[in-house]
Amino acid sequence: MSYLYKKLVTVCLLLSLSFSVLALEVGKPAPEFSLPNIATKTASSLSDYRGQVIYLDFWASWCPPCRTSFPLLEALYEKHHTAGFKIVAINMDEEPEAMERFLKLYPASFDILRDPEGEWADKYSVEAMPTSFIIDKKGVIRHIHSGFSKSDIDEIEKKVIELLAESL
Amino acid sequence: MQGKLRLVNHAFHAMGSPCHIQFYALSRLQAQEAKQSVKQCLEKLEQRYSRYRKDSFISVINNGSGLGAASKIDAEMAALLAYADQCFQESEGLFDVTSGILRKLWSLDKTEIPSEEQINECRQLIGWNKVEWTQNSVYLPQQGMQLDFGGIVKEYAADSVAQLLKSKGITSGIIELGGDIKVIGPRPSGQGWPVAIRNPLEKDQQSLQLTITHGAVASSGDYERFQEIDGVRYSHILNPKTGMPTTGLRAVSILSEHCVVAGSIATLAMLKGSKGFNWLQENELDFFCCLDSGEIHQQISGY
Amino acid sequence: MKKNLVKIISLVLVLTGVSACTPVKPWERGNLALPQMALDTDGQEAAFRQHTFYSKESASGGYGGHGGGCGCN
Amino acid sequence: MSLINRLSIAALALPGIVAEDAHAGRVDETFNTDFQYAHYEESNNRMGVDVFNLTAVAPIGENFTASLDLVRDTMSGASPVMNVRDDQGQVQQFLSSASITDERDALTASLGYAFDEVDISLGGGVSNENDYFSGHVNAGVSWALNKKLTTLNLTGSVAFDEITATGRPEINGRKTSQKYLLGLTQIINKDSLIQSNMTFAYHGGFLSDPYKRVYIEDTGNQVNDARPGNKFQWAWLTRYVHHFKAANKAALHADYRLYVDDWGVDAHTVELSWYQPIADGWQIVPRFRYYTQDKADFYQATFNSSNLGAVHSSDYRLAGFGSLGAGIKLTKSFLMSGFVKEVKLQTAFDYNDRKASYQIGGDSSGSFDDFSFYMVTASINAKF
Repeated sequence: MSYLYKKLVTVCLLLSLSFSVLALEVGKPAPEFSLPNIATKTASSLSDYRGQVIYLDFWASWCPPCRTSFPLLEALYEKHHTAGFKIVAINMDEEPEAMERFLKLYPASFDILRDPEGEWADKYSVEAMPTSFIIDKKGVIRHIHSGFSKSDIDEIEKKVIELLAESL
Repeated sequence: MQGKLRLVNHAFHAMGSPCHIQFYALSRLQAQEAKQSVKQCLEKLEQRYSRYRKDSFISVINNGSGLGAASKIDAEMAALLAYADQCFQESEGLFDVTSGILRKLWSLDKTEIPSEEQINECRQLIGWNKVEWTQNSVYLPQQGMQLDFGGIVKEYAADSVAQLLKSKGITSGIIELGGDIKVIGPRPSGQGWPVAIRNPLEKDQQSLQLTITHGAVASSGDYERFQEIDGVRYSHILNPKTGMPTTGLRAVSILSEHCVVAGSIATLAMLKGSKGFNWLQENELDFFCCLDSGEIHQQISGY
Repeated sequence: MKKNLVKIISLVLVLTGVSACTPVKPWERGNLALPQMALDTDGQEAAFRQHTFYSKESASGGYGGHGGGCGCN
Repeated sequence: MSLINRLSIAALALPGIVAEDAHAGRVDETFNTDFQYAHYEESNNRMGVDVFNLTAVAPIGENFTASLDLVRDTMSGASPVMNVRDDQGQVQQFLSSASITDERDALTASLGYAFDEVDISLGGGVSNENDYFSGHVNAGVSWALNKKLTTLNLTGSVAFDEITATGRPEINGRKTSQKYLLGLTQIINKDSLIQSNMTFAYHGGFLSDPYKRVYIEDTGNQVNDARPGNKFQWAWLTRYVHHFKAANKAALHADYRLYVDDWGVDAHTVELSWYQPIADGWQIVPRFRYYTQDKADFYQATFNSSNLGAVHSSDYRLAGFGSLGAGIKLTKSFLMSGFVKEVKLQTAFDYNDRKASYQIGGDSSGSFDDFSFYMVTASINAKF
């Protein structure tokens, strides 16, 4: 490829490299939100869960790692929810039907909220699908996790146990 | 419910330098087991790669140089040779694991600079491209040739220990083996570990304070091991092409994901001599360095 | 003349490709993740068709490469 | 690829080092298997081919993906050998005897590694027929940037072929081919994306067809097909995909490919497919294809000793012609949540009519080469 051509391609690549916005970091308080809960039909907000350890998950039915994560999260929830562990899964599907089809295949007893506009995904600067935040009893973000593969559940459980052991 | 997380501090001596590990253990048993496995891991690496031990794997290979029979090697040695080869290519021959024998001419007890003939005679036995190696054998064709994994093994040890502790369930900790640092994982609060890089001019004064939550720091340069011959200070990093100590950079510290990669880049930067500083900038590396003139420069973004 | 023509067209194309896009957020890729939107569904069938055309015609090449889809993991 | 990446890859072989989880990319965790039967049949019972194809793709650990592809072709029937001009001055195509049957087995394997934004893959394969052996190695890098909205693809492959033509012992031609692809996939908006690839192919060695001959009218002799010893091919393919929510989430795929080679062939290919989801997992895909190429410089239907030249061929694939094709594909997929996550059935039928008169700017003189063919495929895919 001639010199000119290579130069042009590299220029375009630099053009397209966008700068990642300052994402939320571990150690920062989790932004307050309030979104409709599909079970209670009323709004749930972050402060409702104060004093509990929360696994906040931004997900959508069309993302394959979410299919992997739901059964594992359901098991984790059943195991630790009596010790004050909550899972709040914020669904981002444009159409509720797609979410309902998914939940028929992957039933979940933990809370599912709806954010079709992605308003809160923006505030939590979600970079990949799915993205999850583990929030401690004082509402501070203690772990950020992007993507999901089977072996991640051990690391997540270890973190949850650790945070449950902390006093308020 | 397991016991509360306890911070464990463990200082010891290995690979010829002072070492120190800090990590959070869930129980006293886990802490004990971790310390034990670290000790075994470092002993095994020392037994295999220490040039000072006559019975080490590397000494056996070196003693067989020029005798006609290749030595059988295992996967780890093959991987080290492959890694050394990659470093040789990346440095156009400057990073050469067969150049260890130059140290004989510049050992600490020497009082004057080695002569031209001594250097040339020694350089006959240097040349990574002469080494005949495959996935399961290695042979040094000339009598007296020596392999020396200094600049690779200690850093590789730091990575191995971090990986070992992670497999034992330790997710928060940091390892320091003689200046080479590798983080196992951030502190339980999510904060990073404080790391200090010494200023080569004033030995005890720290000149760079960092907190890192992941990755590794490795340094090269004459913090301690240097030589003064009739008033001139000589680095102990030797250029295989000239047989002379490197000039231009006095010390370099590199931050990267793996300690072994950071270590070889640091050594490579020193070997680049006067061009080392620009080379560091060109490759957009995270570094802290001190020029011969004493000027300090740093370019640390990712951490 | 043909060589520079190609270069200009490809530059224009690369530029439009890069700048024309309104930034799509990771959670807005639902439609792009649909199987019918994938460039390489039914890979075996596509391979068989391309192999057949290639063995009956002079032209070949062009197909290949990742991209699109849900951008997960 | 940065210095650190290059050294890191070398370091990863060291047993004591495992790729740092947070930084290495993670592979799609589904285990994927495909089995397809396909049939190709030409008009006036010329050539027929049956193809069995098995493909498996499996994640290994968190960062590696291995894939294996096995193909068995069985070919039978006649194919054109030469053109003869009859006494009325009409050119007639002369076919080989119909008895030749040939079996081809091919195996391709590859291993991919996922970094955070970069995926690299290395692979290779062999293909064996009783008169033709081919081995190839390939490597590819895919770099996702701009928050995975833009993907840059770079692949390269080298193939070594060996031809020992039956009945032509004096020929044992070797051929090497190098192919490079530089491509860009860009997401335009929530409903559309574009991919544009350029491929460069360099071939050297025995490129002629040992079974084809040319007819010299004034002497009545026949000589072997003789093509240049090297060939450069350049192709530029652009694919546009657009989602139509209103049409029950249908998707239009529009492809255009420009092709040029240094044997004098320029070709254009247009392909349009409409992926129409119907209901509960059913999908129908009507598609249309148009192809046109002009003839190679050294192609003629028949020759005479004055214009024979050093290189000459009457191979119908180097002639000037066009091809119109249409097809329909039907798929049905079952989503499940157990060990098997999805099963998908697929079947398709394509009909193609190749005619000299369909060529843009052609003089449709080569109608003796005209023929048509159809393709049928049926496959089952399972994801675990």
